[in-house]
This record gives sequence, C-alpha cells and structure tokens, in this order.
Amino acid sequence: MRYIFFCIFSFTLWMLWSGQYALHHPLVLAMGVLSCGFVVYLVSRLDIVDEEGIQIHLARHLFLYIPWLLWAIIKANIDVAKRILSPKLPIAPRIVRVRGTQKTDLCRVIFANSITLTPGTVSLDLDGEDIVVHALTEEAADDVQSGDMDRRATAMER
Amino acid sequence: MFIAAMIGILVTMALALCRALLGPTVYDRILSVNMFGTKTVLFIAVLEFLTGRPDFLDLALIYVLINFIGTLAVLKFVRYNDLGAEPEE
Amino acid sequence: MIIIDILSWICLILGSILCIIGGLGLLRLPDFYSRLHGGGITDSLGAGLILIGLMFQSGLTMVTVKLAMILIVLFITSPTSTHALGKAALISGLKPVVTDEHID
Amino acid sequence: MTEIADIVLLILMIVLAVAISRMHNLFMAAMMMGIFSFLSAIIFTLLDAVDVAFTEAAVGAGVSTVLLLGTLSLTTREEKVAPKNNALALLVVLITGSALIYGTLDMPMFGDPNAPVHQHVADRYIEKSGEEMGIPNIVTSVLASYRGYDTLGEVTVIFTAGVGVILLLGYIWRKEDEQ
Repeated sequence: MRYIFFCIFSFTLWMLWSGQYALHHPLVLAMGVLSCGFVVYLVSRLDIVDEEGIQIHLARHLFLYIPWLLWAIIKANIDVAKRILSPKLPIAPRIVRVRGTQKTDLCRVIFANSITLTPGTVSLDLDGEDIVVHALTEEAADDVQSGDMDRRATAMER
Repeated sequence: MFIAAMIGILVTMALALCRALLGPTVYDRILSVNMFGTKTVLFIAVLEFLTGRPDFLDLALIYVLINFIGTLAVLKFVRYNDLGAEPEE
Repeated sequence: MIIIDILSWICLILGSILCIIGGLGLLRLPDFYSRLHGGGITDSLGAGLILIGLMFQSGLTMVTVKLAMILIVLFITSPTSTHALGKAALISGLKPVVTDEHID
Repeated sequence: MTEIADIVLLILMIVLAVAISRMHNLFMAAMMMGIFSFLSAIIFTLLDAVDVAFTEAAVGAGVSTVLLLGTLSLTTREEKVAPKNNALALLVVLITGSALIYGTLDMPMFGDPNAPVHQHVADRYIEKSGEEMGIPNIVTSVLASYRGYDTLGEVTVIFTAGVGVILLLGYIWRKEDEQ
C-alpha cells in the first residue's frame, strides 16, 4: 500500500518535470514508468518507506505552524543581521538544553529543524528527551527555552 | 534588478571563499563549501531569469540535492574516516 | 503588474543584502559554532527571499512550481546539514567558545 | 550584463586554483575541488551549455568528491613534501603553456558565426533533428544518434575504467577480509 502511494507520488513528480512532451510519445512515457519502477525497487531494497512518510493529518497543523515559523525566522534574521553589522559584535554564545516534549520522531525532527532554521539557535545534538542547542545570544537562548516553539511543535501530534 | 541580486550572490560567494581559504578547522571549510553550493543554486536560478530563459531550473534543483548528499558524504568521511562504515548507534 | 514587479524587486534586493550579511557573519564571527548562524541567515531568509522574488517574476507557470520545489527542498535539507555539521564538530571534540558559566 | 559575473567567477577560479596547488592537506584540497566544480558549473551555465552543467553537477560535484574521499581513506591525508629544486619543472610548464597558448591563436574567435564548426552540419542538426529523431533536445539526439558510435566508444571506455576501479578496490577489501 505504501509502495503504491510512493509509486504514484514519484510518477506524478516525473510527469510534472518532463510530462508535457511525453504524453504524445509512448516510448518516452514507457521510459518514465520504467524509471519510476526502478526507483521504487531501489527504495524497497533500502527499506526506508515506513508509516512516517504519509501523515496527511499533519498538513492541517502545518498550515498553522508554517506562518508562525516564518514570522519567527524573520524576527530572528533581523536580530542576528543587526548584531553582525554592528562594529562591536555584541554576541554571547552559549550552550543550553531544551526539552522536546514530542512523542513521534517526525515531530521531534520538525522541532529540531525549526530551531536550526531560526538564525541565532542551532540544534547540535539529541540527548534523550533533551536537545542541545547552541545559541548566539542570551535573548535567543531565552526565546528557545521559553518553550513556545516546543508547544507548537507538540501541538501538531494531535 | 536581477543584476543587483547577481552581484549580491557573487559577493557572498567571494566571502565564503575567503572563509574556505582561511578556515582554521575542517568544519569551517565544509560549512563554506555547503554555503557555496546554496549560492550556486541561487546564482543559476537568478542567471536563468537574467538571460530570460527560466526553463532549466531542474539544474538548480539537482544542485540542491547534490549539495545535501555531498555534505553528508563528506561529514561521514570526517567522522569515520571511511565511506562504508556503519553508524555506531 | 507594476506592484508585483516592485514586490519582487524588494524581495530580491532584501534577499541579496541578507546573503551578503550572512557572508560577512561567516567571516567576522569568532568561532565555528557562531559561524553556523551566519550560514543560517543566508540559507533561510536570504535564499528564501531571492527565490520568492523570482517566483513573483515568473507568475503562475511551471517555473514557479520548480522554484517552490527548490525552496521546500532547501528548507528541509539546509537545517539538516547544518545540524549534521554541528553534531560532527561536537563529537570530534571541537570546543565552543562560551561567554557564560552555565554550561549544560 | 553577464560580463561582470564572467570576470568575477574567473578571478575566483584563479584564486582557488592557486590556493589548491599550494595546499598540503589533501582533504582540504578535495573540499576546494568541490567549490571549483561549483564554479565551473556556473560558468557552463553562463555559456548556455546546460547539458554540460548537468554532467558537472552529477560527476564533478557528486561522484568525483566521493571518489576523492574514498581514495583519501585508502591513502594518507598529507601530501609528501616535494623536492625544492624544480627549475626543470618550471621550464617544462612554461614551454608547454606557451605552446598551448600559441595553439589557441589559430582557433576562431569565441562565438564567431563563421567558425568551421558552425559551417557544416550544425544547421542540419538544428533544423532537422526534431523531425528526424523525434527528440526535442538537440544535444541528446546528436550524442545518441548522429554520433552514436562515438558515444558507444566513450561509454565503453568509461565502463572499462569503472570496472577497473571496482576490481582494484575490491582486491584491497578482499585482502583485508582474509587477514
């Protein structure tokens, strides 16, 4: 079932990229189908398709999460850019631990990636429930430790 | 306007190259190579708009993927000194 | 039409300025872990704004779909490789420069 | 308009090439080769050679970096110190370089429409390849059909080289297993 979904997905992608021409040429179309089949075979050998690949219910939460994340990224970008440009270089790098309360691996990955995507904080290591974060400034460290982002990432699991 | 973006990207490339040449540690250099790859993607995208033929964006797409895989391969080499090693965990 | 052009120009110019700032950060910041943040600026908002500016230019065509795909892939892969880089450096024993006492 | 990009990229390339040749740590040199390949891919795109840039993406930035790293993991990371006295080498390089530059003087100017390359078959490729081959990409139809035997030979050579590399590396791994 998962492989059928994956096959349909990769073929849709192939059609998007090179499909306009292929519709009139059965040979090229056959090549596309063959290459999709080959990719699915390779992936099935690697055994990396599991339930995490298909989580439609996440999409609904992502619509709420992504705009908030973008806003956070913009704010953090402006802050870090100011600090880089100012001649005194007012940074205070530090390492802090942040608790990630997510249950599923996927949401943990989304949380850790969001931390990294926000300039000023980079997730360095996963240690049990904690995430080791390198923060460029005190404000950034306080921001990530306040748990706002953690709450929002956890909210996606429901 | 594309020219302004192009010049900006070129300046960033030059800065990344400086860090790659200066970089005291191996990781500094990998970071700047990774950043150089991202800038290549952006440059190709902007260039195709500048020349008025944005049909070859697949090239930029390929570069995003290759850059990611390349960085991971390099990191694996740095970590285990061997490309075929099994992860420890 | 002209509004879209102006929007895309603003995006492109802001994006390239942010890229340059990120490059400066890569050069100015004192140690490796801080430089990761400089790279983060160019990868997140710098690249994103430039690609969005290009999207405004291309309108609703196949090109926009490809640009959006590049943006999505970039937003997923760039933090992953930054994290891998930081973790590899941490495991190898490269000590971060910290100004504060409360480590861990 | 793209001349600025040309000039800047070529300067960056020269800086990088000098830096690579002066580097003694081979791992660093391999990393710099990655940047070099990104730069050359951009220059290929500037010259409208998108297919070549595709190949550079796959081979230059992807495979060759991995191959270099694989080689490094089998050998050492540091270059052996070269002997200092290399006046002869300088002479050879100067003679070869000047001969090559002298050779380029006879070549037609870059992008010259009267160049011999553009005189004979290029028109036919551009006009007819679509209906004759049924493939929209001219480069593909030239490589795979008009010059099919050439390509077959190239592919054979590359395949042989690949098999040779695999055999050589496989030999080393087998020896380690037996120990």
